[in-house]
Amino acid sequence: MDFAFSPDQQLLKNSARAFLDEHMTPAAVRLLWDDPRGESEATWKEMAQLGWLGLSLPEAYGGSALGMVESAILLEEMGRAACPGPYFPTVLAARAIEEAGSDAQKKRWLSPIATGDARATIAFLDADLDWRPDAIQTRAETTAGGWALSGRKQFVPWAHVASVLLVPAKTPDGLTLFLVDPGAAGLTLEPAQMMDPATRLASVTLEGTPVTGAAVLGKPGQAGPLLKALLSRGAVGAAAEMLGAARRCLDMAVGYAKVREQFGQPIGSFQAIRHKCAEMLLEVENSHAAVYYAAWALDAKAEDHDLAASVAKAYVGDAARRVCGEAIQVHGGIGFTWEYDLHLYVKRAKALEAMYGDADYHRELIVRRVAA
Amino acid sequence: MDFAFSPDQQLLKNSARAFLDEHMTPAAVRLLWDDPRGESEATWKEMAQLGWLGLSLPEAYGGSALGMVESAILLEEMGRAACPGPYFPTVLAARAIEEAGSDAQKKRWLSPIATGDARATIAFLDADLDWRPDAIQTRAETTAGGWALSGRKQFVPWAHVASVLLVPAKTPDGLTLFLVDPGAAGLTLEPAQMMDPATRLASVTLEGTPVTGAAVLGKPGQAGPLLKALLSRGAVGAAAEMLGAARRCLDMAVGYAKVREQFGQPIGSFQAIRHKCAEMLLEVENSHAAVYYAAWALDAKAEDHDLAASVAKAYVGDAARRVCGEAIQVHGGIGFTWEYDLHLYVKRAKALEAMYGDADYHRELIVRRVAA
Amino acid sequence: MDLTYSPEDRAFREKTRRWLDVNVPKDDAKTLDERKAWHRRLYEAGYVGMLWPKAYGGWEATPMQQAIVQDEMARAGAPPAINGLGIGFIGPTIIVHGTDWQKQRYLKTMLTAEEIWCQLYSEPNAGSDLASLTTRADDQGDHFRVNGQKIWTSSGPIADWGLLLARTDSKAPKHKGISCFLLNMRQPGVEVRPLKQITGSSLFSEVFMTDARAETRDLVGSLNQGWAIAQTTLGYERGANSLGRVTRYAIAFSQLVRATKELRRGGRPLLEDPVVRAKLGKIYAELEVQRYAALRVLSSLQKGESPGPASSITKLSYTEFEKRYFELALEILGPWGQLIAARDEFEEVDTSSGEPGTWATAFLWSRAGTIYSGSSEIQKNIIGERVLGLPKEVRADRLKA
Amino acid sequence: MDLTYSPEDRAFREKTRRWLDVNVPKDDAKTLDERKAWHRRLYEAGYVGMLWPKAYGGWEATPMQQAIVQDEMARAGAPPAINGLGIGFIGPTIIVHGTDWQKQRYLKTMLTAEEIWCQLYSEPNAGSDLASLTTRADDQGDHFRVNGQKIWTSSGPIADWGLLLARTDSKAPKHKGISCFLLNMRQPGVEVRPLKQITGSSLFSEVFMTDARAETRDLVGSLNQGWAIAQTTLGYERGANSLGRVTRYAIAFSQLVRATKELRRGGRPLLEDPVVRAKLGKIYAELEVQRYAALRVLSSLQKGESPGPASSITKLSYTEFEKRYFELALEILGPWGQLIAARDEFEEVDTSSGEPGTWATAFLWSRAGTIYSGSSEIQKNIIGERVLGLPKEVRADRLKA
Repeated sequence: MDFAFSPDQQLLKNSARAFLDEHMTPAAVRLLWDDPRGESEATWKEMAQLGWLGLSLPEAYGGSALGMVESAILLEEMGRAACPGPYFPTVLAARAIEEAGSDAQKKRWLSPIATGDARATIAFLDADLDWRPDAIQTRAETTAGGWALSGRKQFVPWAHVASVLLVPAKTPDGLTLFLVDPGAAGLTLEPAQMMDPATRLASVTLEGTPVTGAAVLGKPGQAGPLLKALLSRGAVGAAAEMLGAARRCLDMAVGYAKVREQFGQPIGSFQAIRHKCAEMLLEVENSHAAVYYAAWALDAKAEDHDLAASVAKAYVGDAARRVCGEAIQVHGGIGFTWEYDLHLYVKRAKALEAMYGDADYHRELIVRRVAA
Repeated sequence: MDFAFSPDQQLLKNSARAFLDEHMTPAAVRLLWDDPRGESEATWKEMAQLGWLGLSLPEAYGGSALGMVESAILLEEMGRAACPGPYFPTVLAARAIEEAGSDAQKKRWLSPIATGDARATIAFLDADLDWRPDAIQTRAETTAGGWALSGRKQFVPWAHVASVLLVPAKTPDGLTLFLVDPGAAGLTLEPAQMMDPATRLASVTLEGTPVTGAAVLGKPGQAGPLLKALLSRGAVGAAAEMLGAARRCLDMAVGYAKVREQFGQPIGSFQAIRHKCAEMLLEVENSHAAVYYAAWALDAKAEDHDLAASVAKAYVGDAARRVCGEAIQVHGGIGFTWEYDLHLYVKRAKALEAMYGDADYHRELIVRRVAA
Repeated sequence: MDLTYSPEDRAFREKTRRWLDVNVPKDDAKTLDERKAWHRRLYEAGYVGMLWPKAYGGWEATPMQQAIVQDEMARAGAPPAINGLGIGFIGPTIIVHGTDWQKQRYLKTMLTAEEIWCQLYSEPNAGSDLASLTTRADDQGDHFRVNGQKIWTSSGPIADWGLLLARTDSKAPKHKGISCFLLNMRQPGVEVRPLKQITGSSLFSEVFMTDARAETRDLVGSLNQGWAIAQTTLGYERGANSLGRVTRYAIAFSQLVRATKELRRGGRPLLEDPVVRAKLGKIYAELEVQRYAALRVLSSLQKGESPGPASSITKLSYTEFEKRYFELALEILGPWGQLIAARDEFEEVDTSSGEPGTWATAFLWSRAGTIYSGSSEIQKNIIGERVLGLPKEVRADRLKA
Repeated sequence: MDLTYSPEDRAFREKTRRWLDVNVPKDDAKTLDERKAWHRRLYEAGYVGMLWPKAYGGWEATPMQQAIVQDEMARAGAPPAINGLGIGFIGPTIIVHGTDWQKQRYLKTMLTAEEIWCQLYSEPNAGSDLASLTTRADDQGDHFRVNGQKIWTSSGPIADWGLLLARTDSKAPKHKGISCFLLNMRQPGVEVRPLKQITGSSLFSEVFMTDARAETRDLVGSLNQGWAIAQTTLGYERGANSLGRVTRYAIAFSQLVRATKELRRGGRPLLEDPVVRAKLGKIYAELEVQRYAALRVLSSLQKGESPGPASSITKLSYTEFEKRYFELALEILGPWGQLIAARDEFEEVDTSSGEPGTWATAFLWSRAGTIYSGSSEIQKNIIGERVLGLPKEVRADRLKA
């Protein structure tokens, strides 16, 4: 048993930190906040070259076939940088294609994703606030040429830059996943402007949007279990990003508490501040344990992997909220200014709290598993 | 508008404080903890002489016809003393008799209660953990001589010393309240041993217990609204007692923090302790506002009196829990010893948290009222 | 105790409500001129300067009447008076500590918002430790030369005058070398730069003073007595806005309930989800307790009692509540609560400062309350020391002094 | 990272489980003799002194194996070994700092529980500030004369020996005049009085020493070096019980779930109430995180790394969790959770110390964890200073020193 990163994992972490420290400075993030597209094509291509986009894809498609632990390492660093962009939605969608796709579908999408030539996203949320795949109301009806999709998807991450949307819809066979061209007829994107400008979400309205029979990913009616598995993975990824953002907030708070003086002494020498920082560290360290246990459990197909994913999302969501909030308090007024960088990370963590099921959603999943 | 006590109310408070300081010292409370009966007959009689037992009863029955504010003042002081005894169950039951009873029933019970010759209690809780009158499953069936009661009541306060039990039961007409002699046939009391030895509760099993037709309090089928009103009153009374217990814990913590020295300075000069004490004071002061607003609202029959009762119980339950818990922490080891008196008040408050509906129960009532 | 409003107060409330019904501008007052005009209408109706002595143009109303006005204005969604800090805090300071000349010169135009006032207290390195401020005012005979930087100044860009704390004796112990001035903001030596907050708007400014001029006649109180002036006036008119604040919370709560009826999960409105209901119940219970506590403070103010350091409890209480409130609201609303620009299908909500916004801005703004006007940590220190009588902290600056 | 248990550890767990199946006493070991006999069986099976060097009678097992034993013992409901403080803490102190004579004399009988050990550290006026202790040990040539009072001593009434901290130089700065002794508890000058806790039981004692005798040969380390010894050995074997502790929490959780199936509200089991489910989910998520964190610490111990001051995070984490846990449990169970004596229809639960009790005792006991072995406040100080590197507090005793 070894909870520490392997040398390779540590190397990945270090190189991610170095890359993001250089390319995703707070100033760079702010530029993307103001950018209509919200992401940097150059950075995206560099990420592809670093192997990040193919990190967990099979080697046949230009990937490195690494696991969720490695993904979590990258995502933690991205959270730490509040890095905007469709990285996680894309790799999560790629996972779906890899799991369920035909050879043709894999060839069509996985290689371009690995090379940075395609972006993808999954439209999970359909009913207002219900992450359960069972709650999906979007319908697909058979047509002469294939299917016609109708419904409204909410808060779809980075749909506006996606080359392909993965849309689950109800069919007579049950829940089915479709690969949908964002430019298809009857499909409208409406961007939502969120508190975290690094979080680009859109609603996707489908009004009889036509897709061919080849657009079905996996077998019709079989999307439910796949979506659940993707949600677990999404939960762990979001937890990893929140962990990174929270640790950044903690680091900034501690750094500030060491140098900021009031009443003739550094504020970190006052118990009110030092004890707050100690509690924040506790939550961050526990969050680390939660994220990487869950990531490992997914890779190892451990019996408790879905449980661990829910534990990570529920715990880290609450923890990151407290850590980021207290970081503002430790900073005082300066932490409330737009100019100071703290809010980049605070807002990033807050946005992720609500994604891939919030803490309440995952607590209910936990109870279903352990108190049946 | 005046939120302060009137001179008479302040006098009542002072005299209650003085009486309890003298007669209900921690040592006296401990004696009652160890007493099988759990209350002092002498103190009971003195309370009667002080007019406490008839405080809110009509003058015709030897009472003073004062309101819930005055009751709350007494109950706060009793909570502050962790005073054991059937005071509140008795006056609550008396209220029921006053509200719904016939002249004969009032004569039979109210005067003896005011003089300290009778004790009474209400058996609210029936289904395991459900305070809603609708949940009551105990049944009353008509017999030749009147009614036969069957069911099991849980956690009935001070049933073992009561001269009369008020038992709600379902009849064909609906929920009906019965005056039951604790010595009646088919009635078994089983005392429950609670964490707070000042809290004496028992389960009451009724197996075809016979009562006469004259035992019905009010009209058959009309007990529901009365029980709801009594629960509101019970909630405010319990909140007042918790407030008293919490303030005692706060006072002890602050007193200790002033004199206990560690690292060469009083621990109250460390922010960890002083800030805790400040938070405790905040919760106690807000609890004061909640208790007396609700008590006043009951007296004034204000539109929001039930709402205010639920607000008081929900808020003060949470607040007292935090205040009492933190008082232990401020004291450190000494606060964890049996010999030190702090746990008298901690346990008293904890016991009341669960009575007359807990915070969750009252929060649900609040939402029913404000988000219909 | 008796929490019934008096017949006079009920009548006053009715009258105020009717006045607001008729007078509240249909479109939000947006330009400075519109806001000044609205302020002036409020003043003329007797709703500004309510506690000021009549001799200085005030109305000598009661704290309860003042609270009723704030409450009714919140209910009516009326824009606030424009010169809040001036009326609530700086004017009273001048009334208590100012010279006759200062009273003549400044009070009337402040009441009518002909001149807008700001407060020049905090500095980048003097926040919680305000007494360590370093802005200097050097005596030049007929005036003082002011150099330094202030921060967290409300109404900076529109202010004509500022109440300034500056160091006039750099050798004295830190609390004893500070003086209080009235500073003309419309002079070349004063530069105001808006400070953007994490909400995206700029309610505060930084103020840079470079050889700015404070006239000797604008010294408030005696030289080097500024700290005492700042201390005694803190807390003046606290409680005035307590009812209005709770009403704004309650309005937001209604909007929250409405949202939980519209948003659905598991095939039913959120409002039917017991976990959501538990959260709503928790918010509402706390909200009501804020109201009861506000009434308690008001009833004490009515009797002429001064809340003193206990006002720290009030401030700590509502600001910490507000944080929990909007955290829970965002928890309930999920991503809908994080929309920062309106969407047709989802209602907006004002921040507790009254600024129009969304749940997200209200949430972000809720983080400010526990920092400004003395952080929660400072309030707890005050409560510990001055209300509970706990021994003083061992602190570096006290050892040096 | 790889969180799979190694084949060796899995086999070891299997073997341990089988051994416990066969050997755990059917009736709880109640008398001291029964408890000593059980301890001895555990020792002989290799389950006591697991990390001790073989040279001193130990087993040189791995931290993981030790944790597995604790975990399996918790699962099996096995009574703990009796000499916990001796084996876990005092023995290792003697191994590191003791003389050869001390090792010969004390270690073997400690392992076999022929002699029971306690710790004599805290005093009524030296709790968090342990270094201010005033128990004196005066050098009498061949022995030291000990006078003073200790408190919070576990196993006091059954202890044969105690590890004592006493002041041997009253003129030196407070950390520098303390020495460490092995004190015979079975002598006329030592009186042990059980100290009843708010749970109603007495796990701790007060110890009064009146002209008690500590032999010179029983001085551990050098004279006046006791503080350093106490500091370096704190944290030794931390983490050993981490898995066992989580397992005990998990067993209590199963009992809680069972109770929510039996108790009913609104015509259905509590377990079907979404608000109850939200609380259960919160508890279980935190409980699992405690497990993950325990594995993390263990995997680091396996590699021979010392957790150092980070063990303060572990202690703070599980003790604060335990408080939240039992508060929520009592919230869920209502008055049923406050029964202090068993009722037929309602199951009992052990406290986290393993003592049999009810939910009420487990709740009360949960308040102890954030106080003993360095309160949460002390742990936060340590984390702030030694893990985060925050500047030292300004503190009265540091100013004097």
